[in-house]
Amino acid sequence: MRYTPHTAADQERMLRTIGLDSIEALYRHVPATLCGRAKINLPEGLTELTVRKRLAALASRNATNLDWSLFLGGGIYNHFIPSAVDATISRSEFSTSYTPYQPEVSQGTLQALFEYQTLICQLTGMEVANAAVYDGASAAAEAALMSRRIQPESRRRVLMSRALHPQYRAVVAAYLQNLNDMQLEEVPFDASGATDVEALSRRLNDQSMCVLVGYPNFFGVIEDLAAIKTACIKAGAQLISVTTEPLALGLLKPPGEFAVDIAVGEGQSLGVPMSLGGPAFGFFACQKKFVRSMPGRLVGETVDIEGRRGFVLTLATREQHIRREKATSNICTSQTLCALGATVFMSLLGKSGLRRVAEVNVLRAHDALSKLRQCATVELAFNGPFFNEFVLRSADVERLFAHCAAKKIVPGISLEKDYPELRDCFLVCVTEMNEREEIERLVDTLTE
Amino acid sequence: MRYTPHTAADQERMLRTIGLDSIEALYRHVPATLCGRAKINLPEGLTELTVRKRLAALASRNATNLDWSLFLGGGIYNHFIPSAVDATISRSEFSTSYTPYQPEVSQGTLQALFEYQTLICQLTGMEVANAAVYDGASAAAEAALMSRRIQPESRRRVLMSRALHPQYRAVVAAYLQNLNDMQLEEVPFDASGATDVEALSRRLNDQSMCVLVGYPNFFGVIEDLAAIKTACIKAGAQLISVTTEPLALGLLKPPGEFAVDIAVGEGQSLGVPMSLGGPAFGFFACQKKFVRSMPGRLVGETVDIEGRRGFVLTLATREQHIRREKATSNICTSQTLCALGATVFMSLLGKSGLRRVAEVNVLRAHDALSKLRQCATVELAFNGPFFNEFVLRSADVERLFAHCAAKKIVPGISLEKDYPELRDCFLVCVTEMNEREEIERLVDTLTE
Amino acid sequence: MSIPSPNNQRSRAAEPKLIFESGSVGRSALFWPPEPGKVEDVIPPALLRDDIASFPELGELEVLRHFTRLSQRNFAIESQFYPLGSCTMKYNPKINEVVARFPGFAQAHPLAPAELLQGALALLYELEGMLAEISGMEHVSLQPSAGAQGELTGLMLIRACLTERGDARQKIIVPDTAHGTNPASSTLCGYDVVQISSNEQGVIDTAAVAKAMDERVAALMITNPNTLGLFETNIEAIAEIVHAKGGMVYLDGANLNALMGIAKPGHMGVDVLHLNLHKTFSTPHGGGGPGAGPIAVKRGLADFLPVPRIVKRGDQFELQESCPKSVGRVRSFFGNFGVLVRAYTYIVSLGSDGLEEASRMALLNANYVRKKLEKSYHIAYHEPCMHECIFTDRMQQRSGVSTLDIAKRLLDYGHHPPTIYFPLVVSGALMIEPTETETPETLDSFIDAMLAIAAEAKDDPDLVKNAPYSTPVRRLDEARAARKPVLRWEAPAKEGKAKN
Amino acid sequence: MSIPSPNNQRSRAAEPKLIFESGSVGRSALFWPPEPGKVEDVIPPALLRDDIASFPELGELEVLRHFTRLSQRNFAIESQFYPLGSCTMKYNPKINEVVARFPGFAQAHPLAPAELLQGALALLYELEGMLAEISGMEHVSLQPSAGAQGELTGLMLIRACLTERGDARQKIIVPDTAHGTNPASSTLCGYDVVQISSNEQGVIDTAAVAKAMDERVAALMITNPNTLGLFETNIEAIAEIVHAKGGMVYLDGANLNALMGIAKPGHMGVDVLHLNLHKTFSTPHGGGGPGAGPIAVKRGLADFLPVPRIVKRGDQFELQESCPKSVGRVRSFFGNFGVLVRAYTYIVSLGSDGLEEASRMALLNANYVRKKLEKSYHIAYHEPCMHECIFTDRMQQRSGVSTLDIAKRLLDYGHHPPTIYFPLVVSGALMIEPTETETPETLDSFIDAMLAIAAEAKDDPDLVKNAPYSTPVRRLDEARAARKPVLRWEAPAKEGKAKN
Ligand SMILES: Cc1ncc(COP(=O)(O)O)c(C=O)c1O
Ligand SMILES: Cc1ncc(COP(=O)(O)O)c(C=O)c1O
Repeated sequence: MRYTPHTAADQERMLRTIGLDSIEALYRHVPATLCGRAKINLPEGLTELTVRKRLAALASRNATNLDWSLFLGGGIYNHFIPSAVDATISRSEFSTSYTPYQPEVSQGTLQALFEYQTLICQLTGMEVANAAVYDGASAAAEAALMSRRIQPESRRRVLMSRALHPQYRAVVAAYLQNLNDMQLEEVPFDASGATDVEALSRRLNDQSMCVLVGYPNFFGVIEDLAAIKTACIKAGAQLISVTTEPLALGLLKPPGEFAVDIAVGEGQSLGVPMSLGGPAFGFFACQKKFVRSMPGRLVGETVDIEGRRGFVLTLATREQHIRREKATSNICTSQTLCALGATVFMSLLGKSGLRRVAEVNVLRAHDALSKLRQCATVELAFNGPFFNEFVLRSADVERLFAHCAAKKIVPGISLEKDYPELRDCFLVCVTEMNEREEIERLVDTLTE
Repeated sequence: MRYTPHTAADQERMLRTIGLDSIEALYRHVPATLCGRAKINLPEGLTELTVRKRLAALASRNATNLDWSLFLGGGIYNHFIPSAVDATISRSEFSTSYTPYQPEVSQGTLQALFEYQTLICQLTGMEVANAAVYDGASAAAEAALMSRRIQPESRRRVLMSRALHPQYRAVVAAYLQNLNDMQLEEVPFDASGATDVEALSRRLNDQSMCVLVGYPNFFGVIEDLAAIKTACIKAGAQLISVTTEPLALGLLKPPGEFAVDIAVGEGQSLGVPMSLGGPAFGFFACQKKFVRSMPGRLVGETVDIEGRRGFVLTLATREQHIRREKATSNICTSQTLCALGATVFMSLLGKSGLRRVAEVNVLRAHDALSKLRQCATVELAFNGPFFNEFVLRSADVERLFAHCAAKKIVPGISLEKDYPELRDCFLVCVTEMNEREEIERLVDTLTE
Repeated sequence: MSIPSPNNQRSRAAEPKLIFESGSVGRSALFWPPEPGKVEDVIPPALLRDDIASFPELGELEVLRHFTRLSQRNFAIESQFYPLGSCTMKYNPKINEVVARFPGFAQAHPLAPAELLQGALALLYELEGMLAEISGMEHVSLQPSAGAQGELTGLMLIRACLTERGDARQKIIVPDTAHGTNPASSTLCGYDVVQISSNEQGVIDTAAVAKAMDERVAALMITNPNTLGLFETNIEAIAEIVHAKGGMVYLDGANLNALMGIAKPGHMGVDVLHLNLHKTFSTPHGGGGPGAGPIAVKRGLADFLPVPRIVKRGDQFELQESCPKSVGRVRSFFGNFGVLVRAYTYIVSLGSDGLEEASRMALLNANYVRKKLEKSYHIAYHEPCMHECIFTDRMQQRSGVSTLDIAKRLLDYGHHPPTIYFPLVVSGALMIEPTETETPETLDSFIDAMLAIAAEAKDDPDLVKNAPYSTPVRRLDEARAARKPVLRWEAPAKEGKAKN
Repeated sequence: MSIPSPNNQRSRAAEPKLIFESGSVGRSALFWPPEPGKVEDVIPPALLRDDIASFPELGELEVLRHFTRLSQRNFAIESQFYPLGSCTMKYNPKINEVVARFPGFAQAHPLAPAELLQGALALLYELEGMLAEISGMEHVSLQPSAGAQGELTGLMLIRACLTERGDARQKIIVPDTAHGTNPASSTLCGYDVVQISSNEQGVIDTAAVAKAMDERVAALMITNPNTLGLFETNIEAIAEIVHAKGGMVYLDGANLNALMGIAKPGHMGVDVLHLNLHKTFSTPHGGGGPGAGPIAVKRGLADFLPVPRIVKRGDQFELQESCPKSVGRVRSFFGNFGVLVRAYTYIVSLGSDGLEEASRMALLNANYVRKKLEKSYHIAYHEPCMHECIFTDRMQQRSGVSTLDIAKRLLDYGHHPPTIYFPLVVSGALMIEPTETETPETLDSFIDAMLAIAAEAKDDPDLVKNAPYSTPVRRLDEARAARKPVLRWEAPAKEGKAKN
């Protein structure tokens, strides 16, 4: 393909205007040592038809829920997305515009982001939310860094629950390892699959900066945020809740009700395709008093010179393009279009719809569990309350997975890699997309 | 699903305003004999998710070029459609607007149709074109009816080439059978697969109203319009060219160059998905002097009260909503969105691109033929020049088709049903979408 | 600070060009390497054309930007309230668009062997059944491309059936309230039109029909609810009169959106009807199509339906081509299949309960608007309305403001106007069909606009008479367009592609 | 005829509401029958929340219409010329959008076994190779979500590598022309920023680097071409200086669109770089993302790349998780896969020849605009520019017209303004990057607008200072927004969902 419209005549005319006699002359000042060997060694261009076929062939080599039964969650969830979502975000006015630097011609994006910020506040029960960050994991890291900006220098110990998503823990560790003053500690989980609040309280002290826990956590278990917050308050540490499955907040008490300081998470469940885990977006909310320490973009309401309501990017003095090395974060391009999709998604489901879908998840997952508990081959690993994921233990996970694969079923995510102590366990996810027949098939396969 | 937004409270509020106490009261005046038994006996509504799965299951039971090699043409052609076409016609401003009765807020559709009319004129070499009709077949019938409005009452005999698409002939017959004064006659084809001009000349006389021939015709053969027009002129009959494969006009002399009176055809090849043969559109062009006898909508250029260029529906006095029983046609809703798609398609390919694709069709089809002629099992039925379709003869078409089917190949369209005299023949179509490997596979299969 | 002159303040953005006025010689958005071989070697050069003079030459972004900008000059359901009477501009669900694009549908070839089209044939077969059930008829043909072609097909069936009985007859009775396609289709089918008048209540009374009905009348075409939005309360008696004289009753079913679950045409004595799937069944209107106008008949007429018929043998679907009595074909292949897929999707989505709810809410919305406007606009008929209501400009005419002016001023308020000056029996008609998919809040904002315009018409009539002001173009000179029609772009000079 | 007052003539269409200001209690676009069972039976009721106060309650059409109307209040590439400097707002091909939506991509789960993801892994593996070839580097990680995260990741690699050598060092040298993310990323990576100035020619000279470079400097971050659109001609010598002192060279590759086929960063002595796929490789910017900021490194740094690495064993692709020296992860899963699919599609579509052509035409367009405007706007630097050119408002300031005013007035001419007031070293910068996908005709219409504005600035400065006039809203009060921030909608009264 070629997306350059220039004909030979166009090029001549333009060169004549410029006063040069060749395209090469345009980069005459680039050292010959570089120009000389700049040729790109890749195949020639293809027709759109060939490209389409080639990509279709690649796509066909990935298994999807269309031909497999996948009980996979672990931070990315297969949820129903109304067609109206993609119809909206495919509108080129949204998809092919830049970050709204010129508000007079970006009110579409700006108002949608203002609505997004409000929806996230409502969903999390928090006071303010930014216009999204990259993903849930980097949101967790940014939250820890934000706590660092708020807490005194005497507090630089970060406590992270081992029941928090392993990849999120890795990202927090990666972000913090660059800062010499930071220390990172892990808090174990107990037999219920929840963070061990006893152990947490013991580790908390006057050097503690913040505590990060999943809500629900990686095992699908609903953490006791009230107890955790109490422990944090005692020690003067901030509490950061991390939600990988925000649909749960359609039903569970929101982090805000437990007065967490910062509530972050992954937004994929809210109307964004799984797409191998990206792009989606990280949501980031906190208490109002911390707003100027927040990372990322914020959209605010204002008026134009004729008094009409309008929206603008605001509090930009926190950001890299103004504050440079003193910025609260380096983030620039974020995940706006995905956040827009979530805004449409939440608007479509609305108050009753979001709750309904959350309920279906809870009921199907628990129904599946009760059926699975009949199977001799597996048993429930944790007894904590859960949303749409739970951990099963089995004598021979590998054999069991192989047996399922033969039936085009992936029963869950093996925990061996991330939790050696749970070598014999796997994480099962059941959403509204898993039809009852599918669940029966899983049960039958496991009982065989 | 439910697309009615009314809550119970909404309904109450509205009923109160109206002054009624129930929805049923809104149709109290409908006879009880009708209301009583009006209940619809169909299943209850489904979720969007279930609907999607159910339709996906139906769709998967149709063979497409994705999994089969189909050498099918016969009026509907598998051509490459740039993604930009669907991206454009999916814009709700185009797809969810009505016929442009309010020009001030329909300039998008109106200007696009004005461009469409111009493109059809350029493609066919004619002076005027309307804003499209239903399809190629009804366009042919409308053309005959238009000739009836132009020709004196002494001329009511319509001559139709037997090499014209059988379904088109059926439609013309169906439209004309209602008019007592019309007579319909068929003109045979010769050994070249073209209309027998001799026979045509013999049948032409002072009662002849018009002659309809395919260009290219159903056998893919390029008719000698010059000779046919000469014969028509001698007898004072009008010539109507009917094109089922308009892509051919990217390369062949346009009907206008032969001074045909009316040039019609099927537009599907110009960027409209095959979609089991509809919706696409019929194009309809003629000489300027006949414009007031034309059927269908016409968009014209004008200015607004500030002198800005604008476009409106015009010459509406030909149409049913003004002239009622005296209208030139009964057509109202037409195929605008498909014509818009064709406008985008022609704009994208443009002068050189349209010719290029037409060339690829010609060259691949002829290359395929030369390879197929090596096969002992088949021979070429006609020797006339052709575009991208040709007719093959074979001792046992049924066996041959069955053999191909086993290899997921459909080698063409059997002519037995429509042409008993060609019982042993089938029509092969090769377009730019049929890769060379596909053609080899066909040849191999036929040689086995 | 000097006040900038309003004229300078106007948008300076260029007026849209025609596609032919943009581009550059040799440009194309198509990228396709040349094929080996020379066309001249396989096709006689004499048959080949020269390049198409001043055909477009643009790049992909250029083309997309052109049409994207054009689209922004349209009103449409998804951006505006669009209460066009008799057009049923309801929401066109997005899922329908997704489904119609499934490759198994969009890339199906109509001449593939039936064994390879079982999914499509099953869908068509089921849809025929659903439409029969909804309309209370017995057999359905999905072939007609739109309502008007459905009318023609239905009348052809009547003609064929009567012919078989020995006399095709000469006349069709058409009420004065009928849509223009009704008389036009009658003529096209070789019949003379006998127009009868609706009574003061806006409906047809039996007397009028009895008077017009005789043995030379093939059929009565009736629309129910009629184009005044009124239910033809005498329809059963009328049908008896027509049948008694050996005629048939054709129902124009374009207004079925008022009847689902409320009354079935099949029970009204109707012999043939057509349905507009692009109205009642939510398929997008596309700025003027494509639509679909299936016809439904009583058993006696089944043999005359167009070919091919889809028949089910066991669990296989086949095409029956040879039906000796059939009227033949009115178009190629299976009709507007892509539209039929959308209608099928809509029907299974809503189900019987959803369809019935749709009609009920359509009535509720229409009656709500009617009630709220009845003091400010003259109501044409006081009978209870069904899915649409009709006002006139009689009150506004006092200050010289016409229906056209009201319609144009509505554009400034951001609403699409109702259908105007139709039906013809109502002078200055404003025909409002809100449809069931609009919220009461939207109706209220439309109502507020109508009330504001009524006030403007009194206080500042010229303001209304010169509207619209805020549209991409203002009132257009339609007379000029018709006087010396410019129906296509012409290159200014020889091969003069405008190079800006 | 009385002239209607201009105020009445204005559009009367309602200003858009917030989604929370529409709707009706109990409304929802979701249709999903209740599931058997009670949540309270399986989850302790104490854990459950109440209904979300004033969460939206709307129907499907209502929601769609809301966002469709909002979209119509945006400028975007497909409707306007959008020459934002440093943003490479080129055409985003439609085929990329189609491909990224193939179920095999859009519905792939990242934690499915690798055997079930071979298509996705193959694509990622191939894309790594293509980006290495295009940039002249050796190994690539596709994980970073955007350019800034690429910077952080690259600096983390440098830190890890230096640490292994025994000393992570303390400082990063950053030119004054650098994008704000460069210093911000340095701080985030635990480094102090040493800013050096570009010279009168707008580039970094060796002296400046030599002066700032010492054993405490971990790396120099350099952008080439830099944000002035100028090629850093001394880059090879600069790299030598940095390397000599044991430092590394980080290249901000956001401007790669100027270099394809012209110069490879890998040959400039660069150790690490990031690329912005949402710039050079045509993925849509989405109003602020998603993007993708892959990093590319020389062999010596490969061991430090983020996990997982994709490795090919025979014809199978596997994930290598345990890389002891790796910096770990900067985000979850595989990065913005959907964006990577689009970039892959773009690269195979254009091929080497197409990519090289793209850069050449990007240079041509920028130099053309520069030439045409150089008499009417002050040029910041006279050196030949690459893919973008920079003007200032110096000439217009004479009549008190600023860069901001010029930008706002451009909106009335229907063009998106260039990037303004960046880079900071140029006062009143107007940074114009046309990109290669724009036609010369489009450039001409932009140029004409700029010239007209230059004239207006002289003749009627207030006209320009009060622009824009034709936009949905006019100049907005940004100070007020920052003074007392309103960052979310609040229900007026208790659970007061506005019912209009
Ligand atoms: C009452 C009535 N009958 C018939 C028609 C004609 O239907 P179509 O436009 O689909 O041909 C219409 C459409 O406007 C109509 O409103
Ligand atoms: C030169 C330069 N560097 C870095 C960045 C940051 O890239 P991103 O916005 O993808 O984080 C940008 C984007 O604006 C840029 O222009």
